[in-house]
Amino acid sequence: MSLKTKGWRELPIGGLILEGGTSEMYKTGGWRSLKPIWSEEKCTHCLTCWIYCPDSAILLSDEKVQGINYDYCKGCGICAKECPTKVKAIEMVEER
Amino acid sequence: MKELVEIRWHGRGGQGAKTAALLFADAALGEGKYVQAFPEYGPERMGAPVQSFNRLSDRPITLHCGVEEPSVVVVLDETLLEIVDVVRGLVEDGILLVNTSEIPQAIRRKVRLEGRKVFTVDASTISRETIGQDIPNTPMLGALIKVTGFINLERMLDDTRRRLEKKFKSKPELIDGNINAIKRAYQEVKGE
Amino acid sequence: MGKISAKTGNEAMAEAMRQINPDVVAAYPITPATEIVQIFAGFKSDGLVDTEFIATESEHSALSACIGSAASGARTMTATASQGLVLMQEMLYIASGLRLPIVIAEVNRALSSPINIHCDHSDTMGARDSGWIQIYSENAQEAYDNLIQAVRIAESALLPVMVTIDGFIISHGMERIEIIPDEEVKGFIGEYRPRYTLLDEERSITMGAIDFTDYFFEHKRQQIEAMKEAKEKIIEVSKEFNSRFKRDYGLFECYRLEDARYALVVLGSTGGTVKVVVDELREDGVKAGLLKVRVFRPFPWQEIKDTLAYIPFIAVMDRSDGLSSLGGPVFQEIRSALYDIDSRPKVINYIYGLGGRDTKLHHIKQVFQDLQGIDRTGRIDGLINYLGVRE
Amino acid sequence: MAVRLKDLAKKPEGLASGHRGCAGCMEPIAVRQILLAIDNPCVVCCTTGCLEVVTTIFPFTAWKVPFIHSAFESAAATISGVETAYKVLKKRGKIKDRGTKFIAIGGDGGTYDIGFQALSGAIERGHDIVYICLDNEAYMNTGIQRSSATPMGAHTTTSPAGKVIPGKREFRKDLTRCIASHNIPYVAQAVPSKWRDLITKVKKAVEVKGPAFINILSPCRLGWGYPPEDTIEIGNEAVETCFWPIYEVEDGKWRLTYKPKEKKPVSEWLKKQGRFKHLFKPGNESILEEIQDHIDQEWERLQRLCS
Repeated sequence: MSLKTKGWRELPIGGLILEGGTSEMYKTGGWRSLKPIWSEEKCTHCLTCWIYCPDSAILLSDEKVQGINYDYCKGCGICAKECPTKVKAIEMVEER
Repeated sequence: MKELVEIRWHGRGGQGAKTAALLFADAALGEGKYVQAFPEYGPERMGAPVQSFNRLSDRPITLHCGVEEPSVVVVLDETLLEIVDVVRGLVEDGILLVNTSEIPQAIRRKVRLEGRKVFTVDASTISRETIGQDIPNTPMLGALIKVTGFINLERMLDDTRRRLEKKFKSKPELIDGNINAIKRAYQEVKGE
Repeated sequence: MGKISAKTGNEAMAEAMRQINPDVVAAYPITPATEIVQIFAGFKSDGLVDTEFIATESEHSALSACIGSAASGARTMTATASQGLVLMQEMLYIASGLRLPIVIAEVNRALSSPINIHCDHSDTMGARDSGWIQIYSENAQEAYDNLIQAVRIAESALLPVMVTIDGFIISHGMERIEIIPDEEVKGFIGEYRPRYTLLDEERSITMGAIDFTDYFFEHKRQQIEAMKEAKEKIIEVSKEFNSRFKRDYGLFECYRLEDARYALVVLGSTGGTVKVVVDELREDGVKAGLLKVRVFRPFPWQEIKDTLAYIPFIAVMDRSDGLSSLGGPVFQEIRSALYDIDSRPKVINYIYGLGGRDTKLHHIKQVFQDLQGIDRTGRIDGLINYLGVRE
Repeated sequence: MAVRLKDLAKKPEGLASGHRGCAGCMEPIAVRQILLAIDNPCVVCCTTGCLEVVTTIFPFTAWKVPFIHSAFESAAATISGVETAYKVLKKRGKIKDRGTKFIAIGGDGGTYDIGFQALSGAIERGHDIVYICLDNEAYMNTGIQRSSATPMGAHTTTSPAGKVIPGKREFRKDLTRCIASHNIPYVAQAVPSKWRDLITKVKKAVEVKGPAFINILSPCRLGWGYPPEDTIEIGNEAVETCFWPIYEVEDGKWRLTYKPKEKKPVSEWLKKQGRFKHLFKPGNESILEEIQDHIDQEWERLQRLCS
């Protein structure tokens, strides 16, 4: 669905949203004040950050972490905090 | 039959005044009449005086108000005669039919009724002897069709049997009892 | 020609539901609509319908379950009355907002307090702005016919419909009615093909999303339009019903109205009583007539205006009072519909029959006499009148 | 077979990015885990509340599964209608049997309080549904008002800690035990910080025939008053202090699914949360004791039930 606001004649009836996952058109990355920086070298791909991310913003490929999707990451810092103590592959830094 | 006949039934909660009105309407329907049957709903429980009503006509009935001036009043329980004004609004050429072992003249005196016609039938005794318990509404139907002539007896018996067959699937003896009750009341009703 | 039988209004509604054999019925018993639910549960127990019946723990949940069911593409019905409809109120708006074609068999009963189980129209009048189509029935036959038509109307307008009967007077009164053969009812209502459903394999839809200020008005505007368009759909369905079953229904019924000088406007069972009075008055040379509103939502204001425009003296009968200090809701809407006419009729209001108070022939005669009095004197003494109440 | 993250990571996400939940909110974490646990098609119904609002702001929906929201108190009734429709449409040959699962999700407001009756009714009727409560212990959507799930002593906007009243005076309702009393096939308590436990429970819940209920503690950084990155830690400590024991009741059999090695004092958990900070002022020691006593009693009782 286009982001352009439509008139009443063009909208689906009953307030329905006719396809799933349209929220991906809405970027929440701008909410961030702290930014997670992921280190490929340190990461052991345990996926702890992925299972705890509230915004599905941990990028995966073949069940391996590829980085952070900054379009959606709100900078909550859970990933950095929950990354195992011995690994610490994610660090939070100030957004510039 | 007059253009519109209105009947008022008096009974006590649990005696079947409502069922009698429904059965009568159903039987009249079989005669090709337009019918209404409706009870009066109050807070009453078993034993309290209750009323129900019928309307019959050869033409569609659109009236949906209460019955004020019945052409026929049927009393299922004679003890009501002392506590309810059963003849209220009964029209000049109307009929009063009472379940009692007394004769019509005695009932006329009791309700101080002038003119009109009074009929009596001992429906409770008939009911006890045919059905095995005091449920006077079915025998009263037999008496009613005799005194009004609105409905054919055989048709009435057929309809009653059909209705009761649904209700008393497991107790067929009750069906025959009810049929006999109607027949006896039809024969035994007395008038003056 | 269908089968003639004697049925109470509740039995007639339940019979229609048996023939419709909806996918889902979710309901909670309440006097005087209990029998509808009870009889239908009996049909289910005897295998006469293969509907899924959900006996919920409240009316609120009954309509909530209906919403879930209808949203899943199932043909869905329920029955209720009075406090039950009020408890459903929140969900009424949600059902219509989601454009779900649910049908309610509604038995009109007064609202507490004081508690009262008898007929008046307070319950459905309180729901008149909930986005449901409202169809009022005069008698058991109309209730039966209306309920069958309601399924088609709901599914073509994609709006929910409530069909009402007067509590006890019709719901518990037995009358002669003609029952259409099962197969013909089935043929008339046809298969339901939902446009959107939660069980769609192809796409995952979201129903009941939140609108902020940027979309809510547009969605309501759509719903307003759907209600306006529903009028034509109701007429279409009624026409087809008439062509198949020879019973003619419109948005309202005109009884001896064409040359009338005095008209009553009424909903529900009292319409029949008024007809008797109209006939009597006509015999005495009084030009009396009746407009019986069948469809109150959408309100057929244009058609009513065109019909009543030439009748100089009109009394609108309301079986509920809006407690607004300006009489009943039917009065206000009828009067408003007539406002644009240059030589507009005189319109007065009668509140009648609250809590089941019997409305007798002499009450109706009194109303016509009052209209004749206004005709004679040119003066309206009482704009809002109360019929049959002890002063 | 044990649940492994590597396997879960192969599955498509049921909840999309771009929803408007607070940074660090536990609810989307819970929902992601719930949807990852379900292998069949499913329909989700939500009560009114934070989750519904942040995931379905028109024209955006975060749900990649069919979703319906009707009203605050009616998710259990609504999903029972969906489940019934599925059953009958299948029976009448109008839809295929795809093994669809029916999930209702409510907050503590919509579950413990206003929706309690509808929930009790729906599970008594035996619908094949899973009802999940995301319990964040107050009405967060409307601005942190107390619910019957709010713990004793907590400050909320309708049980404020003031000069004479130190926050909520009553202990929380033990909803999980109430629901277990309905004798339905599966009841559990879980927390998303113990993801393997939660996912295992959801898998069991969808597999049982008939109603299942899972009460999931869902820490709310805004309403509870802690930094967003602490969400998982706060969830875990609720379990370690036995404030929120995680257990299941399977066909009437109670079982602890995790037992802390050493029960931590509840004050360690309370002091990390702004909503309890007034309890640590001088004079309120007795309230802390009362809270600890209550937890101890409840923990004893639960252990007896599970033994």
